[in-house]
Amino acid sequence: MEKLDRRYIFLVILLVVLVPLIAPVGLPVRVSREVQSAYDAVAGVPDGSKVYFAADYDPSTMPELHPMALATLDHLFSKNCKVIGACLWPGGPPLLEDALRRIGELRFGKKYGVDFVNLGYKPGNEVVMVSVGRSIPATFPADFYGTPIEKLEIMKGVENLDDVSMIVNISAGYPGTKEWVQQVQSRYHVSIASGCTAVSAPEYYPYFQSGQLAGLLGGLSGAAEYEKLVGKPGTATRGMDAQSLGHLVIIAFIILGNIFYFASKKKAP
Amino acid sequence: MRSTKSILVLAGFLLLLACGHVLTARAEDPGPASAAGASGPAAASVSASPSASDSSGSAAVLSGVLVSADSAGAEATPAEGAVRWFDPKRANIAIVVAVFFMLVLVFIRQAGKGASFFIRKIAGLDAIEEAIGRATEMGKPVLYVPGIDDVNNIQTIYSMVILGNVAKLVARYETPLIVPVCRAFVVPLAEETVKQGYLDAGHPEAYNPNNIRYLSDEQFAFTAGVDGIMLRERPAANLYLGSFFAESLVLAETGFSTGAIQIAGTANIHQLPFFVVACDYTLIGEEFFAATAYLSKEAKLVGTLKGSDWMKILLIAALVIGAVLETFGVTAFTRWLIVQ
Amino acid sequence: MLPAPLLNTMAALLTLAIFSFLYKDNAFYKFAEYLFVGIAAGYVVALEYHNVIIPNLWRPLLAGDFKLLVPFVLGVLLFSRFTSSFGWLSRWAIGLMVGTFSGLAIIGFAQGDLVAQVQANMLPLKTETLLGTFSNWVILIGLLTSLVYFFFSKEHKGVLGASAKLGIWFLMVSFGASYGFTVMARFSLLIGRLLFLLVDWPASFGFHWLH
Amino acid sequence: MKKELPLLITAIFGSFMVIDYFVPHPAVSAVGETLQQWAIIVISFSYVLGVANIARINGEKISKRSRDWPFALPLLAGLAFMLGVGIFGGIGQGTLFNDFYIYAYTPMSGTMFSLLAFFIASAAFRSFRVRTVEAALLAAAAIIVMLGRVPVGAEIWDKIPAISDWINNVPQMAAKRAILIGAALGAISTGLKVILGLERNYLGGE
Repeated sequence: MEKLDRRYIFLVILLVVLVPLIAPVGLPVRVSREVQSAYDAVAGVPDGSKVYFAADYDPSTMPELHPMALATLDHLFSKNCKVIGACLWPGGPPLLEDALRRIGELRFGKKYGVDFVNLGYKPGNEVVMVSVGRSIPATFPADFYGTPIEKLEIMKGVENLDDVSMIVNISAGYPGTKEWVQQVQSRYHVSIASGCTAVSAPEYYPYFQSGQLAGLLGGLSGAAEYEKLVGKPGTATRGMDAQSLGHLVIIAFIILGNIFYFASKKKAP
Repeated sequence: MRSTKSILVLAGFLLLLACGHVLTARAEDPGPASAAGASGPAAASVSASPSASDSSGSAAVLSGVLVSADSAGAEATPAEGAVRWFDPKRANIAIVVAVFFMLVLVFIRQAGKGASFFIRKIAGLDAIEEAIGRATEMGKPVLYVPGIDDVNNIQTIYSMVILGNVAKLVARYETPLIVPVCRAFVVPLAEETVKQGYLDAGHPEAYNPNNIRYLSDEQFAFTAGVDGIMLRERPAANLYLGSFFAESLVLAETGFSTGAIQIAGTANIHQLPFFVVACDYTLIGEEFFAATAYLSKEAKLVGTLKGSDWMKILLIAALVIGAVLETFGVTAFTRWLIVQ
Repeated sequence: MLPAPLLNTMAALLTLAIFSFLYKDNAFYKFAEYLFVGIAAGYVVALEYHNVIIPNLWRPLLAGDFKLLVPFVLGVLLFSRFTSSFGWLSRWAIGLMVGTFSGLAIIGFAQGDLVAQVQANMLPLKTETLLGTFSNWVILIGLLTSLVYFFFSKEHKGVLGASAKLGIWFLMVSFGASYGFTVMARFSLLIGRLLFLLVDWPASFGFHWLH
Repeated sequence: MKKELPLLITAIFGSFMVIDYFVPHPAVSAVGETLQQWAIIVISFSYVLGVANIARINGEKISKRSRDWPFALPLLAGLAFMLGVGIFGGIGQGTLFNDFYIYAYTPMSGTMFSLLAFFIASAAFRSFRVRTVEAALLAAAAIIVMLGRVPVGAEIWDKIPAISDWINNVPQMAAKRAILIGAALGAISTGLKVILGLERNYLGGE
């Protein structure tokens, strides 16, 4: 098996992903219970209320998580919710800014500082979470651009997480959903919906089952399901065919690899 | 040594109580900090107060201790409104944590006094010696990757404990040990650990500092570097013990393709599947932490292990009782445990 | 802002440089790799400057909040790690960070994982539906046997051995699920990059050939 | 001073974070808040330290002309460039800083990780061996979940998504919960030992 040049495998993978992107079939997306719950949780937030949007990801997981951010923001802005965004990953703020501007400003005509704000980044992971629960102005004295938050209309009357109606967390790993649940959900009783990478999704199922998470979007398929629910298919939906074919090929590789392995083992002795 | 530690901790707690008390006097005046609507100025006045306690010197601290002892006595009376010294809603967590703390401390104490505890066989660890033996027979080196995280991750520290034991074994067999490192600050730690292992085994001359190799801080550059070592130097035993991330599957696959015996261990659950399918032995989660106790026999590690085993027995009992009670519609116990 | 076609072409070339590693390790890949580390490092410091140092430290200091000199000095002391004779000074700041995280970890794990997860697992062993009853039994048995596997003070023999064996099977099913999810994640990232090369890059030149 | 003071600082900050949770007294919260603000500032310096370390190592690489040293030049240039335009030109949308973030940092970081799709495929073919019952269970669960999470699963057999959901929500959830509880015990006992000064390896050797 070692003799096989793995570049052939690489070539197969490239084709498997390329072809469905160029010539899509458009297989129907089915909504899972976890995603439906997340949608219902956001839908249940009072119209026009304030929501804390914790964008804890960076470019390394952007293809998976950015579509989730866009879809959930679309849902929030359609309910005229006011979005307070902040990041715990240093790589995050410009992505958050992109998502807020693209959906809030361009799609819904919302205004920065009035309908949404990007508080930027703070280091300290769990420390920042607990600290935000206590006092947002003390933790984020200024927004991403350095504007003192007293000057922002959206931040009027926002002292801590008691003043937001829910947390939407887009999570790439540590710090992310696990820490929000551990440090904030039980401490300050805020409802949290999580959109996370597929890698961490299995670890969060216990939190969803226990009710510590109001909903869970796992990976690109979770994003595609949410896009379907808000009725705005985007890049996640577009990637689903390639995703399907990719999974089939991996399964075929596992089976073939084992057939070759056991066949060669039988021959050897 | 033990007494200095206790004194230090005690002093810390007293200092905190003192700070707390000095602050109480101030915080009560302008009203509780949690008062809604008081944004900028209130926050500033509250956070300004500790500076007073910092600068007021030891006399104030001392008096603070005395007075706070009084107020601690008063905590039994039901506090009215905002000012309370204990949140009764969190009693469930306090009790669980306190019980666990006690178990851990009791067993650490016993282990420190020389009590020996049994640890079950962990196949992956017994296999380490076998793997080193095979590498020696084949005249090939042993590769030890201590994860890619920095020294602030406890897994990296524990990996160093295991590395010390591996170094001892390797020195005895006189086989080269290659340790690629991903973080600059881990390098001195790994060097000291391996040197000490060779010294303990009585072969300090066999230690080769060139085999502790700092490759890169960048995850994938490091991975490519380790791959290169595997393909060029063909180690016969690969040990991956520490905190691993996305590179796990690349390392395990390359090692598998070179035919080395592979033993992995990590508490990063999301990477375990790749180690399980491509390695001969995998230490799963807590097994990794047990490994350090197993190998080092250090009292605090062994005691901790025993303490958490007892805690698990209590939790299993609670789980069974809770499920049975729920089945018969008795929900009081479950409700008491709800985190508020 | 620089012209979009120029920026997109730069992004595309860097993307291709990294993909070239799949063929073999080469100078283009190495260049991109090193450049990436440099850009990421410069990015972080500039961001820390605007988002932390200025609003959380500098402005309050100017406003007279001098107790912030404590974390400032501790932070500066971290750099003593570069010297061998004063390296121990950095331990003060390390002590602060380790202490804070340890304390928060105790609380976080106790309330978020330990108590809440045990509590959530107290499910009735008989429900209205057969599937519900079966699932609850599986959840309870799965949790108990998996916990038994992580039991170190007794040899895994007899009943304990059998439970631990069942426990490892549950663990394997969970690792299988994780494997499946991880495959999904990795493909998503590749899809994202290819969509950029196929759609966004040509679009920056006004060339829309897909949809 | 070398060991005792750091241990005392650890003990104070650590125990305060614990006390803070159980004691609702406003005085305690005020101290807790201050300590947390301090921690945020110190941690931000630790990031700068990491970057300084990278600069130092690569600077040495160039001066010593070690292997691959010419590549350290774009690294240092990239670092200096981002730092310069970021600090002096601002970081918002439309700045040079943001342009290079979106069109250099983002594609490189994303592509780096997307290489894993190729490696995971090669690993599936060359090193996923079903040699034991355990591995067979792992493989079966992996295959069902892979099919169940994407639209093609339902096309093959309409029950697959439901089975995959059941696996995720029941057996896999139970095992992950056991791991969570175990890890929680580990983290809590480690935290306790750190605060009490029984675990002091993090301070490094003498």
